[in-house]
Amino acid sequence: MTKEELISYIQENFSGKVELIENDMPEPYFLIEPKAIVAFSRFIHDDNKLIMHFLMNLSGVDTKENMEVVYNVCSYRLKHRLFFKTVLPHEKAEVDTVKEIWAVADWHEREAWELFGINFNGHPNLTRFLLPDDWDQGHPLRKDWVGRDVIPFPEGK
Amino acid sequence: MGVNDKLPVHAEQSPGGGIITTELNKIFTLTQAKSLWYLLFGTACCAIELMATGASRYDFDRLGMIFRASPRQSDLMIVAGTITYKMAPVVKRLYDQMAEPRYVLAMGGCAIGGGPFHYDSYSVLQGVDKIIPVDVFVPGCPPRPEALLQGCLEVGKKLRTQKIDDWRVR
Amino acid sequence: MANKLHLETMQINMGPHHPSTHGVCRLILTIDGENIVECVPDIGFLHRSIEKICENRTYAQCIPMMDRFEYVTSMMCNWGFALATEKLTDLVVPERAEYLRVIMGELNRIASHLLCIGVTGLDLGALTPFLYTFREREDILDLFEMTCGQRLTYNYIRIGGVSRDIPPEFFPKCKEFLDKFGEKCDDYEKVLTENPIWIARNRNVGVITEQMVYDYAVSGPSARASGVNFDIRKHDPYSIYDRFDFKVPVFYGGDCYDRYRARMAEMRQSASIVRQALDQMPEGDVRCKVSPKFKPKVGEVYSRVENSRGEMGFHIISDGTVKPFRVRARGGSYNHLLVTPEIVRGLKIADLVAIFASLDIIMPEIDR
Amino acid sequence: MEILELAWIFEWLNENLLVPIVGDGEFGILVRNLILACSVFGLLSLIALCLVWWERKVSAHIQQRFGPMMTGWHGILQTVADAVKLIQKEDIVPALADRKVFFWAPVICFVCAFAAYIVIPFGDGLIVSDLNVGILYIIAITTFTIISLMMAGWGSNNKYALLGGMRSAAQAVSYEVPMALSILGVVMVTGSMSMQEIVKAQSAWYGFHWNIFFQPLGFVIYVIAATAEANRTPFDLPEAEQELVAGFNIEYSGMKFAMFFLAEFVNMFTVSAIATTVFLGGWNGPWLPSWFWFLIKTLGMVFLFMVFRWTYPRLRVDQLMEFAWKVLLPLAFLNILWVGLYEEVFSKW
Repeated sequence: MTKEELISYIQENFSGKVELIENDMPEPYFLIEPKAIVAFSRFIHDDNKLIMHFLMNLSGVDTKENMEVVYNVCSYRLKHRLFFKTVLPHEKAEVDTVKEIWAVADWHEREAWELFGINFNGHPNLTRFLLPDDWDQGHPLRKDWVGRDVIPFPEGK
Repeated sequence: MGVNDKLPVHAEQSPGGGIITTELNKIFTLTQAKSLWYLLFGTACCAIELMATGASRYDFDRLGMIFRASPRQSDLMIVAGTITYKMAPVVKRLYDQMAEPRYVLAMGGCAIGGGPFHYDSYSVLQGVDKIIPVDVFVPGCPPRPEALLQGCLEVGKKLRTQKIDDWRVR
Repeated sequence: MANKLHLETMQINMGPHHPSTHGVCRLILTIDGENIVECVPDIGFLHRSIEKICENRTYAQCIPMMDRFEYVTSMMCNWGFALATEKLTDLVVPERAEYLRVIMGELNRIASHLLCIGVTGLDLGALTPFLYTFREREDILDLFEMTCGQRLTYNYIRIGGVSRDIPPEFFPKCKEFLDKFGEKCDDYEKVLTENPIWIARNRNVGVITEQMVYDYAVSGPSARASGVNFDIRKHDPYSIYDRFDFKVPVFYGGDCYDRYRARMAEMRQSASIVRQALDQMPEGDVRCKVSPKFKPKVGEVYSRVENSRGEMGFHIISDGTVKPFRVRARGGSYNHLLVTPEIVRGLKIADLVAIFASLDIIMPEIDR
Repeated sequence: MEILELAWIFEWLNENLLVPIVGDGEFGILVRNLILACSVFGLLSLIALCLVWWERKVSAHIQQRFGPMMTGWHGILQTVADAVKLIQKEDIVPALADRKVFFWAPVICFVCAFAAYIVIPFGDGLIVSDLNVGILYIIAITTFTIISLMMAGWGSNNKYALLGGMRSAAQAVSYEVPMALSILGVVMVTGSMSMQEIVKAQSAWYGFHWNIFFQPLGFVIYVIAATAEANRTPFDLPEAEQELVAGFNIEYSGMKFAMFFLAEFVNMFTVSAIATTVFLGGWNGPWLPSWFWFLIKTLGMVFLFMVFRWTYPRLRVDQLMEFAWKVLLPLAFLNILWVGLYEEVFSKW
C-alpha cells in the first residue's frame, strides 16, 4: 500500500491515539505514547492488511531533552515499511518490551538499555552484554556522558 | 625450560665451554627462527588479512610457520585486530599460557595504538603493548600480507640476537 | 537400577579464542556428553563504539569508520552509509558512479561468499577448498587494489558518487576474471557439493523454519535457503538494480546444505550482474561536487542494502550540522547469532560449528 | 642380486662381531635384540621425520602453494628445525593436572607406536623376531595408543582434552573390530598368523599373488579402519582443530607434544606397513631388492592416507560410529564369507 493509504488505514483502524509526523521519506512516521506501544505493535503485526513481520531496527536516541525509542518495521509479503517512535522522559525512561511480538527485539532492547539506560519492562534478561562486566561508568551513548579515559578528537583541522 | 636452562650452566664449567654456548646459541636460535609456530588469534579486519597470508599466494608455510590453535604449542602470538577492554584479560591469559620462549607481533594499527579507534572510543585498549610485551610492530590498517611476512622475518632476526637462557632475564 | 544414574551436564566455553568462532564470540555451552543442552552467546569482545565515534565525525569522515563496521564486505557498508546520507540530501549521483558502485558491490559480494565457503570447509575439516576459494578471492582483491589501492577496507564509495574512476586496464582484467570464474565455481561444486561426507555433515542440520525467519528477521542467503524469497535488490530496489536481470536463487531445505547452495548460486548471479554492468556502463564523471563540510537536511532515514550476510540497515538522524546526530548500523549477523541458540539445542558440538559457519556470522556487525 | 639383500650384513655381524664378544647365551640374545631394537628405532624416527616433511610438501602442492622452502633445499631440514625448537620449549604441566597420568601418556603413546615394528618384515630375513602370533600381537599393540590418548585427555584436566580423549575411545572401539575381521580373512587364506608366512604365501606368480586381488573388499575395509586407527581425516576427531581447539594434546608443549606428533606419523607408517604386508604382498616383487619393494608399497599407502587428509571433511562422532557398526562390520562378515567360499569352492577347481 502507498504512504497515504497506510496512514489513512492505520488512523481509522487503530483504537489508540496515533500522531503523524511529517517527513519526506516514502514511509509514514508515527508518534505513539509509551503505554500504547505494545497494542500498536500487536495491531500492525497481526492485521492481515499490514502483516508487519520484520522488525528491522529498534534504536534508542538521546535528544538531550528526552529519550526516544525509534522502531522501523517492514512487511515482507506486502512490501511496505513503517517508522514509529515514542518519546520518554530523559531521566526515568521506561517502555514495555515488544519481545513477545518480534523475537528479534530481545537484543535491540538490551543494547538500548545498556548504552542509553532506557528501561524495558517485562524484558526477560536485561543484563550487560556489550560492555565489560566490571563497567561502572554508566551509559556511554548518552549525549551528556563523559568517559574516564576517552581521548577527545582534536578539532580545528 | 627444556634443555636451555641446564645446558649453558654445565657447558660453562667444562673447559672451553664458552665456545660451546656461543655455537649452541647460534644453532638453537637459528632453529627457533626457522620454525615459528604462530597462534591463530585474530579479532578483527587484520584476521582476514592473516588468513589471506596463510592462503596460497603469500604462503606462511614457506617460512616454516604453521598455525597452532593451542597457546601451549605456539611460540609467536600474532595479535591481529582491535583489542577491547573486555578482550584484554583474555589476551593476557593467552600470553601467560604460552610456553617460553614466546614472542608477540602486534599486527595492524589497532594492536599498535588503537588505530582508527584511538579517539572518542570508550571501549578500545589503546595498543596491546599496554598489557603484554610486544617484539615487532607491523603498521597498516590492515597491513599488506607482504608487510606481515616481513614482520615475521623481523621476529626471526631479533630472535637470533638473543641468548638461549635469556628468558630468565626478561 | 537401584539408584538412578547421576547424570551431570558440563559447561564448556567455546570461548573468545576458538579457531571456529569467526572473530571473537564466546558461546557458553552446557553439554551433556556431545549433545548441546543450552547455548548462550556472550558478545561484546569487539565492541569498538563505532556509533559513539561517528557522532563526533563529519559525514565524509564516517565512511572509513563504516568500512570497519563490516570488514569482509566493506564496499557494501560504504554504499549503505552513502545511500542513507544521499536520501537526506537532494544530491544526484552521476550514472557512471552508480554503475561503478554496482560493479564493486557485486565483486565484493563474490569475495565475501568465497571467504564464507572457504571457512565453512575449513571448519568442517576440509582444508583444501579454503585455499582454492582464497585463490579466486586474491584475483578480486587485485581488481580492488587497482581501483582504490586497498585490499580490505576500501573507503571507495563516497557521498555523491565514487572516489575515483577505474583505470583502463580494469576492463580486460575483470573480463578475464569473469570468464574463468564460471568453471572455477564448477571446481568448488565438484570438490564439495557431491561430497558424501559434506552432505552428511550439512544436510538437515540447523534447520531454520519460515516462521523463525519472520520472528528473528533473518535475511540474506540464510533466509533464501529457508524458502523466503527476500532480496532487497528486488524487494525494495535501490540504486540501478532494476536495469539488470538476475534471478534470486531460493531453496526450501532451510539447513546448512541449502545455505551453502544458495551462496554458490548467488555468486554466479553476481558475476552475471557485473558482466552486464560492465557492458552498459556510460562515460561521464564519477562524483558530483560535495564539500567536505557538507550539511544534509534535518531528518531521519533508515536505508538498507543487500549485503552478503543479509540486510544491512543504516538509521541516521541528522540535525542539519556537519556531524550526524545519531548513527545506528545493523548487519545481518546480528539476527543470525540470535537464531543460533534456537536451532542448536539438542545437536552436537560438531553441528554447532557447521551451523555457525553456514550462517556466516562475523562479529563486528554484532558488536559494532 | 643377493648382495643387495641386506639380511647377510646382520648374519655376518652376528657371527664374527657379536658372538665372540658376548656369546650366544642368555646375555648374547639380550644384547642382539637390544641392538636390533635400537636400529629399528633409529630407522623409524628417521622415516617419521621424513614423513612429517613429506606431508607438508604433499599438502602444499595439493593446495597450490610451496610448503617449507626456507630451511635447506625445498625445506628438507624443516622437521629437524621443528624438532630442535621443540626441545627448547618450556615444559608446562598444568597446575591441577593429574601429574603421573599427564607424564606417562606421551611415553606410552611413543613406546606403543614403535612396539609394533618387532614383527613387521622389512625384507627377506629383515625382521626383528618372527613371532608365530605376529598379526595378533600388532592388533593388540595398536590399541595401546588409544589408551594413551585417553590418559592425555584425562590427565591434562581440560574439558576439550577430555572430549578428545572420549572421542578417541569411541572411535577405537568401533574401528578395531572391522580391522581385525578384515585381517582375519587373510589369516584364513595363509593358515598362519606369522607375518613372514603371510608374505611367503603371496609370493606365487613371480611375487604378484597378492591378497588384494582375491579379497578387494577386505582391503577397502582395512584401509578405512586404518585411517580411523591412525586418527587421520576424515576420522581425526580426537584432535579436531575446529571443534576441540587441539583435542587431547591441548595442554602439551615442548618435548611431550613432539612425542605425540612423532607417534602420530609413526602410527601412520605402521598402519600402511601392515597394509603392505597383509594385502600387497609385503616384500615380494621381481628384480629389485626385497626391502626396496616394501618401502615403495608402504610409502604408496602413506601417500594414500595423506591424500585422504587433504580432500575429505571430517565426520561427526555419531556418524563415525554408525558407519563402523552398521556398514563396515556387516561388510567384514561378508568378506569372511567370500574368503571361506573362495577357499572351499573356487581354489579346488
